[in-house]
Amino acid sequence: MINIVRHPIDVQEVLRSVQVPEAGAIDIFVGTTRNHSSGKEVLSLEYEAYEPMALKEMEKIENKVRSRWAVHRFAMVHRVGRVGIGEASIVIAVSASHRREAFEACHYAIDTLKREVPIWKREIFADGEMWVGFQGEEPQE
Amino acid sequence: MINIVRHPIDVQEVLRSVQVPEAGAIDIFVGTTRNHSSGKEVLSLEYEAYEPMALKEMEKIENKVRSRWAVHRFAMVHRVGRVGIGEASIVIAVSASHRREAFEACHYAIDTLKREVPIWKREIFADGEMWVGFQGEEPQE
Amino acid sequence: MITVNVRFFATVKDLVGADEIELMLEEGALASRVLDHLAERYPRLSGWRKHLRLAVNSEYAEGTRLLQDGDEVAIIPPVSGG
Amino acid sequence: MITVNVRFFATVKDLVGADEIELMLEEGALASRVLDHLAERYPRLSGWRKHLRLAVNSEYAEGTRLLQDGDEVAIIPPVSGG
Repeated sequence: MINIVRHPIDVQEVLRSVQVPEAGAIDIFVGTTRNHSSGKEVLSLEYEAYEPMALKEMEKIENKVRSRWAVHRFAMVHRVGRVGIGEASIVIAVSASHRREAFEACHYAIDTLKREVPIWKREIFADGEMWVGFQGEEPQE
Repeated sequence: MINIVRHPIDVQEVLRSVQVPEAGAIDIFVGTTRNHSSGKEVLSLEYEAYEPMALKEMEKIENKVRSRWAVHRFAMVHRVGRVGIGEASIVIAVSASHRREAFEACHYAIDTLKREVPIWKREIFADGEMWVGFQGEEPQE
Repeated sequence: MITVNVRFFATVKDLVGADEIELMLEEGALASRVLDHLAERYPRLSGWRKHLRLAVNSEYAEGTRLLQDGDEVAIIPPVSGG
Repeated sequence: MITVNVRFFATVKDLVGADEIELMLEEGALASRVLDHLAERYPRLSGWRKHLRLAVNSEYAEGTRLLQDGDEVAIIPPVSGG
């Protein structure tokens, strides 16, 4: 299951989507929005995606995972739009016969998503808002 | 949350127990019962625990995790008694500010549980049943 | 001449003030020409240029990629999903 | 003499045919004495001995641990939880 959604992510549903009787190990990564950033209180967050490309890049991650590790099922769901503090913005689940594969594949998937998938986060503070991406600040001209 | 339970484990509840607004990353490991072992079909499984000691050993794992990684919350729930195929026998969840810590702590916790915590699995086949532990077979006398 | 559709996201969208624009380029133009054009129109973009990636028809592309009429070119600032 | 409560689990419980037994030992007995006794009563156990761990009062213990009256000694076969 590869998806970009505008509603809260149901972790139980993502888990169910990777459960198979042959799998003994499932690793699930849940990325949640934090209430602070660069020392300031974050009130809420908003995610924007270049959706058709983001979905393609997410599929590439699944393909890469499957070429490197013997995984049974793979799921990756990203939420976009406004996301409240403490809510899940990303859920990745991997089922495998052995736990090492599940852990490594899941870790690889979130690392690669954060580097390659065209999705952007905007943090909304009491005194303004900012797109995250240039290591948290705009580059100097 | 450290617990040994006789009913199905509610993953959503375990997840909620580690969610805090300061945590950006949660890793959850779900161990599920497999339908095959040593090339034979497994019909069901049963887990037995030496409960007071198992709970102590699980607490030691949490303490060790906290001494090694900056984790916010830690949860480890093991199910005992009969567990149907594909159901969760163990759920471990770790929340941290950074994902590497969540992954490493969760992986360490399941590895250590499998080595140290006095819980045993019995596999029930069509033609008999067997305690798992001596690398799947009884030692030679 | 060819026409390409250029799409903007996040910081770049805020700077340009639009989701997308149409751009006419000479036949044989490479993807990097799009950034040249934008840097002329929006001088602040030139300071960010080394941080920007390009995508053509929803796939990352090098600046040396030959553009075709009707291509969709996206300017991809550093991503921050997850 | 001291009395200790000995607990069995999994394979060992099946072999012994009981959850627990009481064992009387001489004053000053070490935990390994419990295994010596059991190996006499249940010869198959001696073949497994190097795979068995001991716990005293719910903590792993070495065979050299000095036992006290009333201690609970558990015989821990290789664990297989998770």
